[in-house]
Amino acid sequence: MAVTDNEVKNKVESTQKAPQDTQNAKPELPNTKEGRLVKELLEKAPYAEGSVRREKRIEFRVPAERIHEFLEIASEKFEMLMQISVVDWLKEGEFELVYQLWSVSESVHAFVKTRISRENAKMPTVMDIWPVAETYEREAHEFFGIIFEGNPRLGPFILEPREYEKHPLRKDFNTLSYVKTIYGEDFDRYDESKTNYVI
Amino acid sequence: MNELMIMLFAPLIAGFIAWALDIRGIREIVGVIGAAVPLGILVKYYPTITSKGTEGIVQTINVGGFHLVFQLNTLTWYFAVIASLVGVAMAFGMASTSKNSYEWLFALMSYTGVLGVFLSGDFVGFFLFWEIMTFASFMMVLRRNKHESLKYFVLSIIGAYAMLIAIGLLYAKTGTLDFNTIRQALYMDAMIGSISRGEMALIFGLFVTAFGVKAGAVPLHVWAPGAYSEVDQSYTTFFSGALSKAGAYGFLLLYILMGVKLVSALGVWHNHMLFAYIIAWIGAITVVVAGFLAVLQEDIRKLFAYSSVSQVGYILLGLGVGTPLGIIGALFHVLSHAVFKGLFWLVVAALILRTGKTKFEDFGGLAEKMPVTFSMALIAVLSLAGIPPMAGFASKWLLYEAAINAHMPLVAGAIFLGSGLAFAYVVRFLYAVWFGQRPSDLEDVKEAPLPILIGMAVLAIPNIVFGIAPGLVTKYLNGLFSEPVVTGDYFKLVTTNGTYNALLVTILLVFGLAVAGIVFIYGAKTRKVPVTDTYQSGNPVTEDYNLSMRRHFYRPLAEALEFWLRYSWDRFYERLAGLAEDFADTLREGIYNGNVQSYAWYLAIILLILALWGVL
Amino acid sequence: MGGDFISYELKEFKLFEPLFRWARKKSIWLVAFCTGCGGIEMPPLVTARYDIERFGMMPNPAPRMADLFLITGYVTPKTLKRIIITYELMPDPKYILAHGSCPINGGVYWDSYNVVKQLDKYIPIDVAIAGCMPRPEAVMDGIREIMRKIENGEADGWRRYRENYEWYRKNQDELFGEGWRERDAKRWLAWL
Amino acid sequence: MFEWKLALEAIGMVIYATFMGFIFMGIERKAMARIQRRVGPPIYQPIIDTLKLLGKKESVSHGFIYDFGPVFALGASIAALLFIPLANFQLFSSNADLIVVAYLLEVPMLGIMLGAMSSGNPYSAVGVQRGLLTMVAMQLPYGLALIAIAQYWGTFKLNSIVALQQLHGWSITVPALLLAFIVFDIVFQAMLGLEPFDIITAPAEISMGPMVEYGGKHAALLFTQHAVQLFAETAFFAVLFLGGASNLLELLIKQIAVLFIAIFIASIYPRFTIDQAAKFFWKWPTILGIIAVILAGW
Amino acid sequence: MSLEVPRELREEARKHDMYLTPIAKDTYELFFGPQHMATENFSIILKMDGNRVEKAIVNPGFLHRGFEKLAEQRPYFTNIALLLRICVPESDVPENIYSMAVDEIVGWEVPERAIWIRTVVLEMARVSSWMFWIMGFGNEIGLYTAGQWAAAYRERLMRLFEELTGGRVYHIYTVPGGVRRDIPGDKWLRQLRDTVEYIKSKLKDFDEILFDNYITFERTEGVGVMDKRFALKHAVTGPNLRAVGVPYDVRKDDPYYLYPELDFEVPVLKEGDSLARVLVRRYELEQDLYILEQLLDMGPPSGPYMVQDPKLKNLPRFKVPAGDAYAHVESTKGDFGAYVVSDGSHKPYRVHVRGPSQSHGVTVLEELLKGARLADVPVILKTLDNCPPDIDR
Repeated sequence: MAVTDNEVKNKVESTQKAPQDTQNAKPELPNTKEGRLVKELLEKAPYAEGSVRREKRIEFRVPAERIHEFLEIASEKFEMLMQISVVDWLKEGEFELVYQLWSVSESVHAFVKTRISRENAKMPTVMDIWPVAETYEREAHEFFGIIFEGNPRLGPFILEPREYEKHPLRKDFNTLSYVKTIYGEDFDRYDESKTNYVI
Repeated sequence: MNELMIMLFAPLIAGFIAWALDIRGIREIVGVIGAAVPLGILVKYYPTITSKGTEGIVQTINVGGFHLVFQLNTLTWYFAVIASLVGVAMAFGMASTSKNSYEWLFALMSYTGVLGVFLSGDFVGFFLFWEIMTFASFMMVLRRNKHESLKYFVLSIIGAYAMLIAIGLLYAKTGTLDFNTIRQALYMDAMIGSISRGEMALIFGLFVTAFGVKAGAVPLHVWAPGAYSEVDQSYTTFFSGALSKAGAYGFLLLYILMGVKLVSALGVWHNHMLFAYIIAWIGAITVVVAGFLAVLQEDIRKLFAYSSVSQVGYILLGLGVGTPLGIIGALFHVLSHAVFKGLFWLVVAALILRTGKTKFEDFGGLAEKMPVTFSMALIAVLSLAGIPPMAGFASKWLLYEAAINAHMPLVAGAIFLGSGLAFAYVVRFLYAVWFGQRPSDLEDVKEAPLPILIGMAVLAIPNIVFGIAPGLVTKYLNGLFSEPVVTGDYFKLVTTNGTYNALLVTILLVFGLAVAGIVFIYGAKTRKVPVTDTYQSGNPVTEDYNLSMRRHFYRPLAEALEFWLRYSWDRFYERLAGLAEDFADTLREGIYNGNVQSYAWYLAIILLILALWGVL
Repeated sequence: MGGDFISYELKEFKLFEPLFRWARKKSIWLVAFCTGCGGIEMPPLVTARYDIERFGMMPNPAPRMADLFLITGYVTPKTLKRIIITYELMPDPKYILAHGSCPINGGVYWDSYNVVKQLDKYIPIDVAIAGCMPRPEAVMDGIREIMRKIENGEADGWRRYRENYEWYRKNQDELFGEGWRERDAKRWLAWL
Repeated sequence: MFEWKLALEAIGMVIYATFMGFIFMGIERKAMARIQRRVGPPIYQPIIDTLKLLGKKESVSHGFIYDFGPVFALGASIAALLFIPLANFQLFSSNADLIVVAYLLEVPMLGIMLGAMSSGNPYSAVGVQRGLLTMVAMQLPYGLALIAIAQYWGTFKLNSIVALQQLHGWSITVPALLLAFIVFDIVFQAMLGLEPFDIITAPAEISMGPMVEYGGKHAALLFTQHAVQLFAETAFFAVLFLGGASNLLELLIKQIAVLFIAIFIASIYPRFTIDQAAKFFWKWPTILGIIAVILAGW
Repeated sequence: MSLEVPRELREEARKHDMYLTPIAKDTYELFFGPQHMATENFSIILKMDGNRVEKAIVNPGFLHRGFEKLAEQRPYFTNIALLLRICVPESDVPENIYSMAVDEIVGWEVPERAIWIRTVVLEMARVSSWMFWIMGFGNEIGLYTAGQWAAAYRERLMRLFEELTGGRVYHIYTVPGGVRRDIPGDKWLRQLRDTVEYIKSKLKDFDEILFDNYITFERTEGVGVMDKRFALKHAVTGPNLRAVGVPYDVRKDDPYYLYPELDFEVPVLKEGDSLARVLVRRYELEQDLYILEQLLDMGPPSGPYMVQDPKLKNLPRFKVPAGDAYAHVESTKGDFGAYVVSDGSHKPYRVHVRGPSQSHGVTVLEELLKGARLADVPVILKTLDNCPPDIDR
């Protein structure tokens, strides 16, 4: 048995609120592991906003043009980029990109959120920081049409070229009408009169 | 001039005529006729040889005070007929592939050289023709590639000097150069023992070096791959099919001339004659090493070059076994190797003629374009891989029997490994050249021209005939020994404890094929589909993709042999040459430093030494 | 494929046809291609609990030797291309067993933009099993049905495909666009 | 002149061997299934499979050699079979010896490879590569085992080997030949294409390798060939090491015993890669083989 | 066969800014999958040189159904029946992450009994998934016996799942706020304990023929080696990360359900090759059986198995307050996470699932395959435990 002794202790720490720090620009940060992490990062990147959501969850809001800079700083603490989630806020006309980071050393999950315009959406790639971002960015590009500048492999990845052109996960892509044009009208469960169908 | 002399010099004269005339069309006809004359005369002599037996016909000519003895007996006729058979095929091949008269001249000159080597009855003629042969083949290599020809030249020179010294020693000890006299002298000497063990070992070593170079035995084989591939491939038919046999003939000569003496001088080791045992192991190592190297080649010519080296290893191995059975096996293999390897080289010549490519990665899918050449290649493959009933199998079978009967199990193991390797490299040749996807630049390849096809047929027929009726050869070879070694009839070989009935194997194979064919015919009709309509894990493909494994076909083997492949004889020699060069350089720089004063000193020192020695 | 494929004459065995029918029924080899989530029920089918090898069935990786194509679940257009190619590689007679609701009408993915709704338009299905996902027992029932059909000569999807090749081809081309094979194949040339 | 009896015997033996070969294949599948705690197919399943493949209404070809390959393979297998003395049927065994039979048993491989190569499929090519390298790798220990046999009994004739064994006891009772037996048994796995040497077909890697393009009647021929080959190889094994047999039943028992050893080994070992297999063959089996031939020579 | 890339392709490639090299003659292309034993509807295009892979291009997407789009069109509870299809071999994982995320947004305290059941279900799913993995790995390296045994043992768990949830593969069992129905009874618990004992007793069989087999070592040792930095940069998680020496396990580092109260180890090996990945999985199987035993010793707490919330009366119109949450659990393939965004309506605004194979099934696979032998391709695929639906969704 070559299993090394497990050094991972249950790192649950109490979330009791620490007395407020008067010097800090953001006084609401608790004096926990999470709070200290946020503080440390905000000192290096004052343009970002940060907050602690709950135990092991912290959140940052970063302007889109400085996202690469911020993630480069964050990558010292957060070793892994778990996912790049894109949320299409149609009414606001914006894409919200959520970089989900995980810190193995600190066991904290961070959301790094940024918003860009839906029209002509462009972002710098973070492949140079985390190579795995290549996959995530390909996927985000494919489903939402965001162009990640510097990623060489943007193009049809999971989808076929035809669907790829449509960027199907955008909110303004109508699945049903697309299905009808592609696969024919003769499927049985769709009722025209129901505008808000429930299965 | 008598017929023997006509036979001997006809190729040379034809070569000169072809060279001098240099008219396209006529030179080919002259060359083919010149090559065919010896075969015709030899065939004419067949009844005489079989009736007269080992004595044969002896003729003497006087050249500038030397009596050159030529003899045509059972053994020399056999070798000569093989050489002339291959020579005829070569001439047909060259009629298609050769572009100038230079090649005709030297190719036919080496033909004469080889015949002379086989027919010579004394060492003067032997050495003379040996050098003609070497010179002519060297000139052939020189024309294409200087580096390779240099390698060939250096090794040949080493061999020639070794032979010259050995002949000199023999002459000093026996006082004669005639084979028969030497043989009797050494036979007598085996009782008396006037030639010491050391001297005999030296002579043996020198001869082994000389003949080993020509036969291409490991570790003296390094010239062969380069030289075989850097000449007109039709000529390689002869180069590998007949010229390398001169080496094998030399080894056989060792037995005939000094076998008894060698045994008495060098002794026996575990019931094996020591000198023969050494030859056997040289053969076994050649078979295996060259076989592995052949498998790993990426060039069609290199593959067959190494294969030739490996196959000559079989012959040495058979000779080394030393029993009559072994010698018969080896001699049979001389024939079968000449015919199948000659055939291979003609196929290669046709391929290079039609495509202009030599690397495996440039070939593919030619079976549809050159069907006749392909079927010839298939015959050669079956024969080389030792598939019964082909000539290649009959000879290999004799070698197995001989090695195992002589209690040389590890040597026999080498044959097993070697034949597996042979199987592997010929199939690789088949795959890369004839099957698979055809590169687009080979779309307009045509069938090989008629003369070279005739040449192929000349060699393909013996492959099948001697395969089905191996008794034809063994019956003839039995004549070498006082009592028959391999009994049986024309189709059946019987040794002391093994049998092989080639005809029956053929019949049963045909029976099996018939049974399988009936099943096949009963099944559904076949629809021919292109290579893009095959299993590609369900993906659509087009001809734009490369679907044939052309390069590094046997890469796993190279990986398994990684450790051994780090060592190479070729690199070793090159390093040795480099060292010698460096050493000479330092000597030159140190001594010839351009200083007159130091030259004066050298002179003084030399004079002093001479004075001390008592010359002055 | 194409004209050559349609005009090709099939062999009719006169004397031994009943024997061959019996053999076809008793020896059904599956194409090893899990097209959808139903592929997860294949291992139980071939292992100890259900063991369809009792009926002489076994998965075979090579489509040229296979008889039965198990469409295990939903089919995306990208997979359907591969299914068609693999199906056309299989020698006649060949059968298709559609597994689960999705190949019939899209199942839970009825409104998905990337799932083929009615598989029967693109390749001929012999037997369809409903359910999501069908239990191994249901699959075995489907297999028994196809065995019965084979024995009676009713499993003629391959013949339908051959006879109505133009129609199937038209539907396929409608879905994927003309010349999809070449286009799809050439996609990778730039990357390699 | 024409020996009717011999001809009839030969035809009968081919039919018997094909049938029993199929049954052996069935036993193989059934026994594997039992080890895997399954019921398994009926024992005659391979016959049904072959019939079905033959009954395919369409077959695909890639040219003449593609058709010729399987035919040649089956023909060579049948030829090899007829040279092995099977129990009290000597057939043609007096006309060929150990070496010839050993060679003939390898010829079918060439046929399969020829056909596979001509299909031009890259998977087939990898299969051909693996097949030939397996053959190269196993050739040395295989040869050594055969040499040990020939050395010890002092003859190449299979019927003499059988006779000598019946006189002096089976080969495996001799220490030297016991080693040869072990070597041969390892090689046997590779000859039958079973784990750990089923590198040639390797379904999970190269989807049946050389067989990937075969279908319909071509595959039926190859199945038949495999059956004949299986019968011939097990018989060859029994003749060489287990003292032959005096009647077909005895031979059958010995063949099945041989088969079961192979099945048991196959079901508990994974597959080597091809270079590992080569290294393996050139290590232990070769060393054992060398010891065997040296011992046998004394 | 042309050597040049066609002009139109060249143009198209330039449009997408792709790397372009002409097809070389000396290498050949091998399409590996989807119709292949080693890949489950997943394709790799291999550029081979002899038997070595020179370049690998992963081509996923055969299983893409647009779950994330479909989930936006269905109510919260209906989505359970949909999202669980993301990970077929252990379908409880997507159910759980989705439910956890919704629980967090709504702010429900899930009852203790439901938590216990969810933990048991997750662990059972893990064990059954390990069995499935053993089968896959055994088949890949040619040891069919081990695979057949493992699949047979998995059937015992399947039977228990059936009794608990009514479904064999897709359970649709864990729902936001609890579980769909209660444990059938004590008999079920006894059967579960028997099954755990049984599988535990069979572990040594697997050790003998698979994990402790000389040839398995030969096949996996030094194949597909990752180092720690590489693995972290490529966000490799789960057993693959633990095989390079990083003791990251969601159950320890971001504990959920009953895991803080359970005693178990996280096996870690340092080598980072396929053998390490195989052995880590084997130790984890042992740990999971141990966890199940502990859970059974603990016994199910009494109480309801579902939150008592009046809003649940009208399930289809059940509205979730606006907000977002990320939840993840440790699956056998790695860190499986879901990011759920709600805009306050009765359908989720966005569900984004992070399959573990997304990170180790594309770029990592392409990197590890470079220079591998063809025979190593299935081994690397299977030791990474690549699950195509994770990537495609």
